[in-house]
Amino acid sequence: MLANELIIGLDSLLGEAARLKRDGYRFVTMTALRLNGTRTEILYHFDRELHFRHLRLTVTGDATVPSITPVYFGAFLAENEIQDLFGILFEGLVIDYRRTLFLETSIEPAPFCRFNVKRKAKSDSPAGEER
Amino acid sequence: MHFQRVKPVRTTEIIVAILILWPLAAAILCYLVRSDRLRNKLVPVTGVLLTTAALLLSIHIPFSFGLEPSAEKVIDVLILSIDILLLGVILFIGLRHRHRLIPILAILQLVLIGFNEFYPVPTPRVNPIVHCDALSLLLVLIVSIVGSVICVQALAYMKTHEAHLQLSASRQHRFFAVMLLFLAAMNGLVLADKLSYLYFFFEITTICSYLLIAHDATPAAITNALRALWINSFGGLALVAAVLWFARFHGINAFQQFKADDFRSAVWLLPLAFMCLAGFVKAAQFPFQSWLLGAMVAPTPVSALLHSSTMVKAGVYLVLRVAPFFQDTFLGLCVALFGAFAFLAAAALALGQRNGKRVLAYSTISNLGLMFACAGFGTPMALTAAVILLLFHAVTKALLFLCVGAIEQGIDSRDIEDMRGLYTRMPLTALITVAGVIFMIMPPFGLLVGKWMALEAAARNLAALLMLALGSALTVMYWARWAGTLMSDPLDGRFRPESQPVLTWGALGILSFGIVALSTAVPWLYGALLQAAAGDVPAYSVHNGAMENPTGIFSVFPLCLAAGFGFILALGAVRHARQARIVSPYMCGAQQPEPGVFTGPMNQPVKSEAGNYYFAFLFGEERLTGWINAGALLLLTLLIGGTLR
Amino acid sequence: MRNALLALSGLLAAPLAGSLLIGLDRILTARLQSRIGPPVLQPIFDVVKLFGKERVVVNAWQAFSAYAYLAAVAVAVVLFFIRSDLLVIFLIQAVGTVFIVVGALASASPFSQVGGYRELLQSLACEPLLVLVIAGIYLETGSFAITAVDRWPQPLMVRLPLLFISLLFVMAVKLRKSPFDFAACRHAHQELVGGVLTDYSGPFLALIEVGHWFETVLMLGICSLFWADNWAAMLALAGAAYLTMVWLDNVTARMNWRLLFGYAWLLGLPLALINLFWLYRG
Amino acid sequence: MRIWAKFIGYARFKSPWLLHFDCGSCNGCDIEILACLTPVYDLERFGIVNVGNPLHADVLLVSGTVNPRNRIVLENLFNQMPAPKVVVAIGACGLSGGIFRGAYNVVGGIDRVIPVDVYVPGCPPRPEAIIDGVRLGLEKLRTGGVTLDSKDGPIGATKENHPCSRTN
Amino acid sequence: MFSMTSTVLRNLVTRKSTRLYPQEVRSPFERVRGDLEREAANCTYCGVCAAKCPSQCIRVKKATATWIHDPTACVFCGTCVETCPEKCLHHTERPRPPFTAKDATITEGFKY
Amino acid sequence: MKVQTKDALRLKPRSVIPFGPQHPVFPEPLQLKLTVEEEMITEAIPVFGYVHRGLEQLCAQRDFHQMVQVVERVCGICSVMHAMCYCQAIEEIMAVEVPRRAVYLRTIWAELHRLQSHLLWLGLFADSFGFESLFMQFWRIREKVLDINEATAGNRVIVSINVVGGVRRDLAAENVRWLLPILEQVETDIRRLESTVIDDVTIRKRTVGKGILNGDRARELGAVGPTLRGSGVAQDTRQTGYAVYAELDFQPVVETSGDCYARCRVRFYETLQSIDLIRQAVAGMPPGDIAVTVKGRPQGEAVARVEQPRGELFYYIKADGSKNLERVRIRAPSFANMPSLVTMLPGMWFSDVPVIVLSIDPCISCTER
Repeated sequence: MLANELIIGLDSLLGEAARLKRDGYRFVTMTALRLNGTRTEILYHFDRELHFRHLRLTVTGDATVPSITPVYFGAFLAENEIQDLFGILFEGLVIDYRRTLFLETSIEPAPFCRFNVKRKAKSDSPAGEER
Repeated sequence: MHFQRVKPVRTTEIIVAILILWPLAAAILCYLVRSDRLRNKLVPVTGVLLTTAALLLSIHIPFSFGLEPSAEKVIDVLILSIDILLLGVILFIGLRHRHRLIPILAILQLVLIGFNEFYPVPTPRVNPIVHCDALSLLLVLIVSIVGSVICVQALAYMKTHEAHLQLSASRQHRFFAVMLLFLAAMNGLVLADKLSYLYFFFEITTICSYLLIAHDATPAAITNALRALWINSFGGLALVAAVLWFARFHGINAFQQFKADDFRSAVWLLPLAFMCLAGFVKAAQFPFQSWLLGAMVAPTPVSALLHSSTMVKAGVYLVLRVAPFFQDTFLGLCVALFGAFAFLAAAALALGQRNGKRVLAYSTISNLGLMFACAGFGTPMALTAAVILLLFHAVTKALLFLCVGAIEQGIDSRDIEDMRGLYTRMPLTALITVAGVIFMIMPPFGLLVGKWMALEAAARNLAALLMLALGSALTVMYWARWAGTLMSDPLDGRFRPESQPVLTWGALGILSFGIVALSTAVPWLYGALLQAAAGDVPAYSVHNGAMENPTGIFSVFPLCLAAGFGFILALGAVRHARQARIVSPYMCGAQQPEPGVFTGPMNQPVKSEAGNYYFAFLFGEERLTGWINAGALLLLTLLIGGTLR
Repeated sequence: MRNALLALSGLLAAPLAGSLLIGLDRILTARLQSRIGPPVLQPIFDVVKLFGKERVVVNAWQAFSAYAYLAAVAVAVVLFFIRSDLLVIFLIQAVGTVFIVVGALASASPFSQVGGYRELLQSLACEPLLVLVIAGIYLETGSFAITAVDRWPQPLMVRLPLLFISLLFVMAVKLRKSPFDFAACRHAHQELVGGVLTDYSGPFLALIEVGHWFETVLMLGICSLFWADNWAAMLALAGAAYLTMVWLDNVTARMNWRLLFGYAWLLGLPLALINLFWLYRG
Repeated sequence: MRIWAKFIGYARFKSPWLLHFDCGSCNGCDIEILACLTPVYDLERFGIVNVGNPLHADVLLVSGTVNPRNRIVLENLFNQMPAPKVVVAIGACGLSGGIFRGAYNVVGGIDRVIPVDVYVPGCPPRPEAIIDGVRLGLEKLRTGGVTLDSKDGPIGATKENHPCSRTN
Repeated sequence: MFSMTSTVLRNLVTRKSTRLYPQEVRSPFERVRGDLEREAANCTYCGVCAAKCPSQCIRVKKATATWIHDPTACVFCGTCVETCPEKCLHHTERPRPPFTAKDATITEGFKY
Repeated sequence: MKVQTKDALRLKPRSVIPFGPQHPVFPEPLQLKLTVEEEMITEAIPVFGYVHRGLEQLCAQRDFHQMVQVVERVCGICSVMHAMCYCQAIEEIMAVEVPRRAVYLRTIWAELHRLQSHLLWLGLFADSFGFESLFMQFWRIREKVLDINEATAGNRVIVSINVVGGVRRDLAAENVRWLLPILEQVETDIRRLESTVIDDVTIRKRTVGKGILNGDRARELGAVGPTLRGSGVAQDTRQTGYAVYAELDFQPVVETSGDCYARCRVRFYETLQSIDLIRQAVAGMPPGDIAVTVKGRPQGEAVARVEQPRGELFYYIKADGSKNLERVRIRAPSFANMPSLVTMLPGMWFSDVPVIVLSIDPCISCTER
């Protein structure tokens, strides 16, 4: 219940991001937080002329979230970080570290997980540097 | 060293006959009897015989002899008809391959020769027809010894080569026949005093090179062979023009009749310039370098024999032979500048090369350029430098070519990048190659003695000096880069012997040992042979193993001693270091147990690589060749036009 | 006999003088940075310590290169002390450079390798300059032998001032001083870590360090030839040249090799050529 | 020979070359280490140079909580250093993990990975303390009793060479 | 060009800024957070310091009247000093000196 | 990420260089896997995780007061800002009114930290292009700032001065009197180096035109702080007027060329700006309490941001009414500047890598936490 917040769904995420970019918003960062049960909230923070705008997305279980890196390249670190720490996978990451950005694969499960998600191997999708 | 003809003529005649006719006979035998066993014996026997003969020759110099007039006439006719036959063959080759230039050049030569025959001018009878002074002897020694070593090694090489090509029928008989024929022609070329004979042998080497380059009969081989043929035919044309000019306008048809005082006007200097031009073509100087580069498609012994250690030396020989006559003329200055320019330009091109054989080819051009520059300076010091370079370049380059041949057969590549860490795969060959590189660029080895003399001789010519200084620096760069590449890779310090044919080891051993021995013996060699080869005026005095004159001093013996001592010390250090703990090279702490691998993104192992620098943006062939050819053409125009003043 | 004595004294005095000089250099540098700095004998401590360290090698042939480098520069210095041929001295010190490069390339570490190439580029940039300097001395004195310089009645500086500036370029490179310390740097805070020296360790590094002392003395020796009237003038000139180097080290940023080529070939080379042109004309 | 050995020992004391590795620290310790090299503290007075290369270094200064990714780097660097060498752990994180003990990506303490000779407490330790720590390490280097030999292969945090079991 | 020259030359002639640390020790500033000390006499083993310590490097057992402080984990932040109800904790002016081995009683006391 | 420059020339074999994790130009472990062709970078892939400690998750183990000390140690160079930002967020959730004097004190320490951080950076930057004596000069000046820290807050680097609800120490009047002349000295010293940093030929050769990032691109990549301001975007979080910045007079320092030189200029002039701000804050500091006692437990969520020396620092905090916070999310400025770095490197020379990397003043411990 932050000021200037918009609740969005998985399908409207990319459109909303593109619109914000058109409006001249700068990507600040993303915050993931684990809610009760298997729900995870992802907050996207944007800024224009020092005023925030937030998008709030709630995902369930081990859903895959579309990556906003094609729109905001700068988001790649934040998305990779969430992949690492929350076990949520992003689809279409421009640079995908495949959950090795911060953590060794030996750390299992994802540290912010309150339940066990399987570390899904993203072996079928090519890694970032091949693209 | 002024012996008049007091020695029994007969011995020298026999030796000369052996030097020219024996390899000819062996070549014919080789071609006719297609037996491996015979060839495997014949070639070494020829080598031993040639070596012995050449060494025997050294106790008889200088000498010259002629023939009975009747015999000479017979030989004249014989040679003329073979000349025409050869030109006919060239014409035929040109027509068959629908080449535009070759027939024209052949016909032009035929026309010139025919014109001379139909409208003969009376010329004084030539006697002698063979003259052997120290310079000729030096060339004979190089051809006979280095050439033989290469031919013998080729026995081993060609076996692998043909196995590699998977030929249905062996073509080695032809190959060795031409190789031996070439040795005969080279010996003839440097011993002949009569200009028409010189031209005859010159043409044979042209044909030989065509045959050898085209040996593998691949499309690339044919193209490059044709290129060699037309460019060398151009040289032949220049030579025949010069020979006929001398004969018709000055009544001169042998080197012995040249007198230094005559060469002061255009009518004398122009044919001399043509002769130099022929030499430049044969030595693949810019802008004629493309045939030498193309010749690298041939089997490596061909490259070694024809295109770097011996055949191109024919061009240098020709220019050195006439060098005393253009001393202190504008022509001499032009030759010096032209040579220095080639030295610099070829070194620059070599820097931009990652094909090992092309590096060798450019290095050859570069060194020949340096010799021409020395010939152009014409001072006793410079001429001494030229002959020393001539000798050591031949031996060293033969060694390097054989090494590259062995490497190529070992790793199937000529790319320097692929030779990275060759030491781990072919340790001994790699070490010998590195040694070869060291012989090329480091004192106290002979080549550097030569370069030292050349630099000291060039110091009076600002433009040449600048080019030589820049060229030397570039030379060091491309050689050191290669040597370092060969040794690079993490090692566990173990030496794994590799297998090579005994002939290869023998050839490499003889050549390396030869360079070391000759380098140590430079002061002695200088007294015995090189000084005489460089002219009448001694440029250096030798005492305590040092070459000395008012300009400078090179203490060869002490430096060789120091080098030997340092070598043994350093080798001991290597043996000692092998006992030390081997650690990974510095990889910022990210190394993995496997050598040369570090942990990269996503915890994946990444092989660390290091590529050489080639500066294609600056030294690439595509970028430089045009400019260099233009510059060389300019200098050539200046050279020929300058004689007309 | 005299030569042998001179050679021996060169072999012993040069490293000593080189080490002291570098010790003084480090103190002076520290003072210029408002620090106290190490003791004068610090380079000697460093080398002795390195000799006492465990032998750790990356590639056994690096040991060969280290010894060869040391031998080459030592021989060059000996030749200098027995007043031999300048061009020979130049060629022999170039051997040292080549062995440094080969040793650097022999390691698989990319830092060492890149350092090796940069070292080559450095020598490519400054060796022609050195040749021209030596040629200038020859044109003035008529001989490449240093004995001729000793006998020459007037200081070379009078007629070769621009060549001396070119020589300073070469010195900055050979002494590995900023702005041209990109192949191997004594402070190591650079992208190449230790550059060509990255993978040498312990005793082998010590050898190279000793070699560097020799090289320093050699370069200053060549420098001193420009005022070879008497010992005091030679020492003063060499000292002034070295002070210039220390000063330059402390007031410039590190260049890269492109800029080195720019300076050496567009500034140093024309300067040398202009000076040589005088000599030809004069 | 004994004089030479003594001289070498003295030279070791007079010429320690540093390698500093940040093993996951917050920068505080690293900056204080760097500050030691700058004019106000001037470690070069003691002949100390920051060489930044394990193959040249005598003293390894480590700061930071170790994590699974950089512990391999730390082991690599330690193994690359030629003996004799001293390891100085700097700061609370390097000593035990400090305030970050309990975080999921903290191994905690340099001595769990490589043997440590000197511990410098503080968060971050001030430069004086770092100088004291290095000099204490050098004292150990001179009198022996440090990791003199690394020929026995890679050193991990095995029981035998764990400093807690080795000393006391 | 070389405008650094004036600075380096000034450095050469002015006093060096180096503090000759082991020989001369600068007098510390007031209220510097050096080593942590406890006056055992006043301590009531209430455990407030242990509870408040962000680094959790203090163990207090009232029963056995033990107070263990782990200097290897202490961040010298001063929270315990400020919160101690008896004011029996204080910072010295000097930092804790380096040591060569961890104290066994402390390592036993803190198993982490 | 693979930003290819031109077509690879046939004659350019590539080199693959592990630049880090332990590398003398990086005080902190970061790896760049560089692909280089004749010293020109064609690809740069950063590798993180060498400093990741996972301290956002420590909020489950430490209470929200103790977390101040934890977040201070996210980064040892800008610890004050981290604590300040954290406290601001908590104070917003708990609706705590912080005394004015405390806010002023926070500002003063924050600016002192910015000053020392920029001086530190200027030194490291000088070192990155091998200007050792300049490095020494800046660090020598920095020591004076650290002396102020030590005298006023009790520690040199991590001053541990913020608590939820205020600050822990007051700035005594005699300290203020003592502080201002030192700042005067610092300013003189910095100004003395101005001609070197700004005009020296060799420095300009190494920095002008290196790592160019234009304004639009910088905004698109989410760059913040001097990296953004060096590209001509006049955006400074202090303009939002947190703490007492609304009452202080300042304009963001902006350069337009977007290269390393511009970023260097921005930071250099920001040191002078910081000194000015400290003077203003000291002059305007009202008397009063320095902290209020915070009772109760936070519940709710808040975002806060402050301008760190490297740029905008962002905190998101969610509290569920227990002693421990539910989520602390820290987005340090270096995290936001990394994408810019990745795109700046290709096409540059290998020797420029340290210069370019340092030009964004990367703080890896901030980035990875």
